Amino acid sequence: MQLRDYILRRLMVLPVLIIGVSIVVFTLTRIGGSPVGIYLSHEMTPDEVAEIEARFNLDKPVWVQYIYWIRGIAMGDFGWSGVAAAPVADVFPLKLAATMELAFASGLVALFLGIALGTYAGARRNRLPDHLTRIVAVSGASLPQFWFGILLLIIFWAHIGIAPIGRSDAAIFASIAHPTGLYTIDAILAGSPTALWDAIWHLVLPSITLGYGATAIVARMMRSALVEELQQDYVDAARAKGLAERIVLKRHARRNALVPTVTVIGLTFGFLLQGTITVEIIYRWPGLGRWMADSVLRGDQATLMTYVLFTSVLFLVVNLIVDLVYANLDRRVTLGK
Amino acid sequence: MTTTGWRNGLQAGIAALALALAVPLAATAQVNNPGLLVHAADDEPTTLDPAQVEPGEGGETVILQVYDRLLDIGPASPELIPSLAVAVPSVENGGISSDGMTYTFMLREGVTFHDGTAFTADDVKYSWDRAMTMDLPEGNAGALSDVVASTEVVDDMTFRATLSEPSASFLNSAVVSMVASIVSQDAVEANGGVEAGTPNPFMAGNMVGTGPYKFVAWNRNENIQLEVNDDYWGENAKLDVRIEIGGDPDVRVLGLRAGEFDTIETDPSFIADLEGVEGVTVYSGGLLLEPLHIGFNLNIPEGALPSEDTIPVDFFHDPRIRQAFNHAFDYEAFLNGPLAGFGAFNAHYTPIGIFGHDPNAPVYSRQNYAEAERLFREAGVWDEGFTVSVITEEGNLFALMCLVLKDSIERLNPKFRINVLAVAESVFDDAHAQNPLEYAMWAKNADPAADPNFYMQAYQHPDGEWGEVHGFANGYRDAERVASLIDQAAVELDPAKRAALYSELQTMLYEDPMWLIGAQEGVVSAHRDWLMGFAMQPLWPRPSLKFAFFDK
Amino acid sequence: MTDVQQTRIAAGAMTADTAFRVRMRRLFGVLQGMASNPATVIGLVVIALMLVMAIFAPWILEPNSPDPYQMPRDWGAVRKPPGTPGHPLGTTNEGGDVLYGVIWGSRTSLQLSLMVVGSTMIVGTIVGSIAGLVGGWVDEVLMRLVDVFLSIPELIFALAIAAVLGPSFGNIILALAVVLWVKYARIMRAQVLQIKQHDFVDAARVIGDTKLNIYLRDILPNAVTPVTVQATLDMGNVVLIGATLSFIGLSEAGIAEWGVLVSEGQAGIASGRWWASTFPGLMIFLWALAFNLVGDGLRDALDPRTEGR
Amino acid sequence: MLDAQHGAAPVASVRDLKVYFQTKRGIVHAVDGVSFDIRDGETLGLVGETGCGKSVTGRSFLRLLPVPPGIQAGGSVMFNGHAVCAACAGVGCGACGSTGRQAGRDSSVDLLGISSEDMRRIRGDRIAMIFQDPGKALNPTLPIGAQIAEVFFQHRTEELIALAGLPADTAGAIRRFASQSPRFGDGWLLALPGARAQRRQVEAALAKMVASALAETQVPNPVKLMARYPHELSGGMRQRVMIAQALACNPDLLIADEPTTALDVTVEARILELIRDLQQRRKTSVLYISHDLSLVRRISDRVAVMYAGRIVEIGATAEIFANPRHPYTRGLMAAAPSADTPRGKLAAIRGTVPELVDPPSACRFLGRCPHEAGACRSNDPALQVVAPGHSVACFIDHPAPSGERPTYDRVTA
Repeated sequence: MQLRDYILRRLMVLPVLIIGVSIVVFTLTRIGGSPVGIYLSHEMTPDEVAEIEARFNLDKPVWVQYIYWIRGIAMGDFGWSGVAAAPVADVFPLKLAATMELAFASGLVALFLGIALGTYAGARRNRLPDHLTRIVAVSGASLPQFWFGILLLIIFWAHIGIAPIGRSDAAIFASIAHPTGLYTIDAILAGSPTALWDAIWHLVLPSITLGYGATAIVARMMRSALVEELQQDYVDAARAKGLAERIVLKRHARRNALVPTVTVIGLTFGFLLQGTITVEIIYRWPGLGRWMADSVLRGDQATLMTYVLFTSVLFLVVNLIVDLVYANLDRRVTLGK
Repeated sequence: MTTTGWRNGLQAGIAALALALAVPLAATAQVNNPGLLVHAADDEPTTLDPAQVEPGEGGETVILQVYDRLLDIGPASPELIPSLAVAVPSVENGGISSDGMTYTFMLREGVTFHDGTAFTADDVKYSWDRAMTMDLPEGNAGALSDVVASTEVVDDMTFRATLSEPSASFLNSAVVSMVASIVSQDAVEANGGVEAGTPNPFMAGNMVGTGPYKFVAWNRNENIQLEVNDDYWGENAKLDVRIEIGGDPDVRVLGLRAGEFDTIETDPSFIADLEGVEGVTVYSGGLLLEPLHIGFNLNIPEGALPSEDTIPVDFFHDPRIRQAFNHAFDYEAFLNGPLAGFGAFNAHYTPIGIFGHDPNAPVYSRQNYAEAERLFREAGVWDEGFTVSVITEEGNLFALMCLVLKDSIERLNPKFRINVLAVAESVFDDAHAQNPLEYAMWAKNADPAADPNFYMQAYQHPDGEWGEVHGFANGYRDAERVASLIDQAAVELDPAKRAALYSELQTMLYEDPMWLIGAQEGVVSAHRDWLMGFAMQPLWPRPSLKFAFFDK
Repeated sequence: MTDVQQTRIAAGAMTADTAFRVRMRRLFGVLQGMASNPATVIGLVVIALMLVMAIFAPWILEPNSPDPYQMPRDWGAVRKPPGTPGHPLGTTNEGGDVLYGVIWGSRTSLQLSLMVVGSTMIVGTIVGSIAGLVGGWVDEVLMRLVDVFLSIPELIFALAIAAVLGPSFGNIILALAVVLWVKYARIMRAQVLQIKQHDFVDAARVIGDTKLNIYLRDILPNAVTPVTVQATLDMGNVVLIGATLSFIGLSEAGIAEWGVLVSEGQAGIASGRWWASTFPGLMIFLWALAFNLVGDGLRDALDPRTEGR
Repeated sequence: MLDAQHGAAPVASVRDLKVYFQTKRGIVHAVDGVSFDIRDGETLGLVGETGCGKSVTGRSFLRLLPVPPGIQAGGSVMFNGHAVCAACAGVGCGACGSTGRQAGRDSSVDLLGISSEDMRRIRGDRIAMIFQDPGKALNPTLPIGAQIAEVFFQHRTEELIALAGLPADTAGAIRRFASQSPRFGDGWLLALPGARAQRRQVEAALAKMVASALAETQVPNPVKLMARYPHELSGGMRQRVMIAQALACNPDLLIADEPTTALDVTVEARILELIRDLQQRRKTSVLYISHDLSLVRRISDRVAVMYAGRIVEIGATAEIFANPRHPYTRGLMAAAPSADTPRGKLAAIRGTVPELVDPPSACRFLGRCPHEAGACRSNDPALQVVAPGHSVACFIDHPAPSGERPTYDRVTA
């Protein structure tokens, strides 16, 4: 019953937060001056400038503009992207698919690798593997991603020449249909090993760059959760039953350590989402992040607003799901309250 | 102990490290991507619609390949050549009426659009009228509407335009411009038609033309794909094209070195990275007709300047201060540093390569601190100093020019401070479009033109485009004289006399500069050796390439 | 009645005194704990070196005139490799001395992190304290505001703010400050609420202490530890995010800041000019690493659970 | 030292056990030379204040000490395991005289010296342990049944297979399933139709065994209980589950580490009764660790009093309570909790247990002892017999090397 109250409360707060974020985003872009700078040039007469402003409803009071914006969003109109030269809503799904493919690939790798690494280290607390993992974890959180990415690019793309950039080989890309926009999935659906290999091959370096930091986060969390679990009485109790250390670790400690590690998924998701910006710039990955960076530099406010709002909502929803899953998973949470 | 001691030690060690790490990249021998030209572009287009595209914007490159215009400019010379019109109109062939008011174009037979519809005079009229009717502020419709009074279909294969006043540059500036591209009437009418003042979303992202290339796809932020138009009326293109969009400059350089790209857009500062690379040809020759300039604002609204600025609003009214800035700038540093030597000094508005440029006129081409100091002292700002902001777009040559200015001025006198505001393109465009302008200085490049009168009108005439915005009338030592010289030259038909007038103007404006011109940038480009038929024409939209000529 | 009160007063006075002693003993334990962790010690040493570099920068390398935070540009010596006389770490595309950027960049980074961490800590502490102490609708409103701020991923938020304000180092500081204060508000509020429950605070209240007094003497000192951990981690984090914003292009041109240098130097990496971004990038890495190590060590040392059983 | 009335070999003999811990402050001598026997079938109570080393002593039987920072400094724990009666599998039958044990097949091992694999086989099977807080000692994320099942998987694979009606030579994935040692891919193998049926059989057999183990502890509806999670149960129920789990394999020795401390007083009595009852039925020896003297008095045959890593007094319960010799024991008794004093507090003994970092060669009770003399400062008293079956480590009952003897009358500040 308490759990249901908790879920209800969280679900009720969600729209409040989303509206709050939308107001922050809107205010922000209005502070930044004209959202139509990208269309203006000095040859224009004031009348022409006014004409363009009227085209985007900028002649109306600010709160009316906000209503227009929200109403547009409700109807699926996110404005016109000057950078992509298309309605934001048209381009967004394609970019989103690209970014999600990258983020998921990195996230999956990070999750598995991080859990493995964290378990390995946590089970060998204060011994060499633990110290090494700690170094990986701390350095992962301190390494400037853009710098790491560039170094990898230089070595594997420019010097050795084995890694590609971009998201796919254009010819292979054209050879199959793209119903989902996730190239790996598309390749599997099309039954083309060549395309699948191409998609995966293009994913490798960006995923490593993006995944390294995420692995560090997960590994660190997993390690400390495991260390904590290993200090619990039930672990000793399991040992006292005569269970092999392997089973104590896997079936008892690791399993329970995964529960608090679930909470880190939300954090990791935010990290990956942010990381796509620089990684996509470096690897010419045609996703949301690169589009956002372009939009920022060229003042494409419709894209910027959509991006910030969308990532925030996504971030909120993912965190909500994670929290609910956690509350459900960890029976000790409900027990404690 | 001095700092040099440990520095030397560090140097020795690091020099060895530098040698070890600076291993040359492996060169690729075989031809990559046969049958496909991969061009790495700088900017993503904002639109592919000729009626909406802004001059100098990335979309023009694509429009150049996919659409044809009535006339064209060949790769070899600036002479006009026939395109969709079978002949260049002239008074001799009857294409231009004797009063210079009507131009008649005989059109090419048997041309079809990429959608299979036939090309007729209706399409020409439709295309021109469309641009002028839509009259999008961001587009270049003015190039047509400023001179064209009416258009008319004489018969299926004859099109006539009547001008509002005679214009010697109509063919050169209007007919070959991208806004005058011929679009398919059927395609436009089927997709939204023409609405005044409103962009056409279909045309912004699709293209139906008659050119040597057909538009295939535009994957935003990724690439634009074109394929050879096998039914082209002229010589077919040989390679399909993929335009890679939006990589960082160094990624483009890397890609070219790795052989993934065949041609890249670059600026002179990256040429040094490509010289001597096996398999890469660096093309350089001639100068862009877009002087890199920094403007002085003589019309600053009271209280509009950034808060750090300490100058009075009439700061630049004093010609000595403008002169002093011109004397203080380190031209050689700018040319040899950011421009890597590609370019020329030409500190006034008759660019080298344009009629009327007087090579003997005085130019600012060397930093002269003594003269600058004398002028600053005379103007009475030396002892007190000043802070002034200069606004520019971030991440390009303009910003570097501002940095050179900053260093030049601040080293002359530590009491002088220049704040470089390198802002996003749109922010700059926004600021730049204001009248009056709310910054004391800004940096960009000039719009190119073929005739000196354009530059003089736009950039020097007290009543011209910038003369008005910047309030030149407030500052010229003799504004009337400048105006009358420019007006005289505009109508002077005798080339010798006209040249003399421009020469006099150059000398005069040297003493009374309204701009600080860092340099006239050289034309540079780089491509793989395996690319055959490489040609550049600075009069084509940047990067001044027509892919149809290339093979590999 | 008076009896009970007096006992309570005595108990209150005693617990407050003991609390102080416990704190001091804990502080000592924390220092000891940190000193016994080699990673933390390495972090401390690196931080010390960075601080020395930042503080003594004007004596190590002659400041550029007139603005020492601008790279000294020698337009005649652009893109010189490391080992060039006068430029031991080479020069940038603009002829800036990389060594100068590395050394003065530590000063810039120090300014950035101190200003951001300092301001966010103060604002966050005040907001969090008010929310925790006043409670009621004030708490509700402030915390919803905090929630909204926390809903936007911090780099994306900072990027949006910096983009709107325009590219400059000052705006990066401002953007980071706007984004990061909420963390402290949240920590502080939680601390206030938690400590408010403690016996000694009750005791102090019974003996008639003013709220402010209780806050200053009992609540604030107790909240110092988690705030310190967060601040230490942020000292590194802030430089990392700042550099990322610079990399994306939100810095102003030409200043001696590591992120700016990496982003500018990046342009030459393809052509073998690795030095202009490698050294500053390494500095960002070391800076963030050092503060992360110390922050981690601090957290471990403060966490009673990590004490051996 | 052996009690005549039992005569049998002790089930476990601890000799000079030393367990040290490495800490930031130095090496803590948590257990510092402890020797005692646990006789077959008896309940030995081990009492002392928190931190005196009684839990560590108890855990040493199972080697459940964290390796770093724990240091097994020395001594031995000899364990005389019984062979299970082949006829009744330990249930008790005519062949073994209801002992469930096969006579003459006892084997003696040093628990501190055997391989970890051997240790593992003893844990849960021959020696089991009940923990202080059943809420913490049960895995919160596994159902009760699954947790008890693990004991059978570990130690009763053969019986499990037999009970499931499978041939004894069953091998492969099913055997691995029945011994909880799955290999990669077993999940798929067990999903095959044939294997799935066998697996069901094993599961059914397992459920039966678990249910009967639970039934032993008098829980209502054991089958239903198996599917529940620990947090769904009351503290008393949880402890019953712990006991069922510990006694599932009918161990020779049960280490009960304060099994009732976390429980309500009413529940405590019932749990004590249960342990007592089961112990007597199964002839299990019990090491009952507690800080609660009155409780130990109720349940133990003999009592060992621990202080600061040492046993200071040991003897039959009646004897100790009738005639406590060591000042610490006396202190404990004086402070013995009555109904209205909070449990776990020994308020009457002034001072606290000393830090055990590098202890000096002196009586550990020095400073808290009301009778201390000069000899206590320079000599460390050893455990010596003062009466049959009653040993004390104090100079009051046996003179120090100097001959000095403190007396009970003397009280120093």
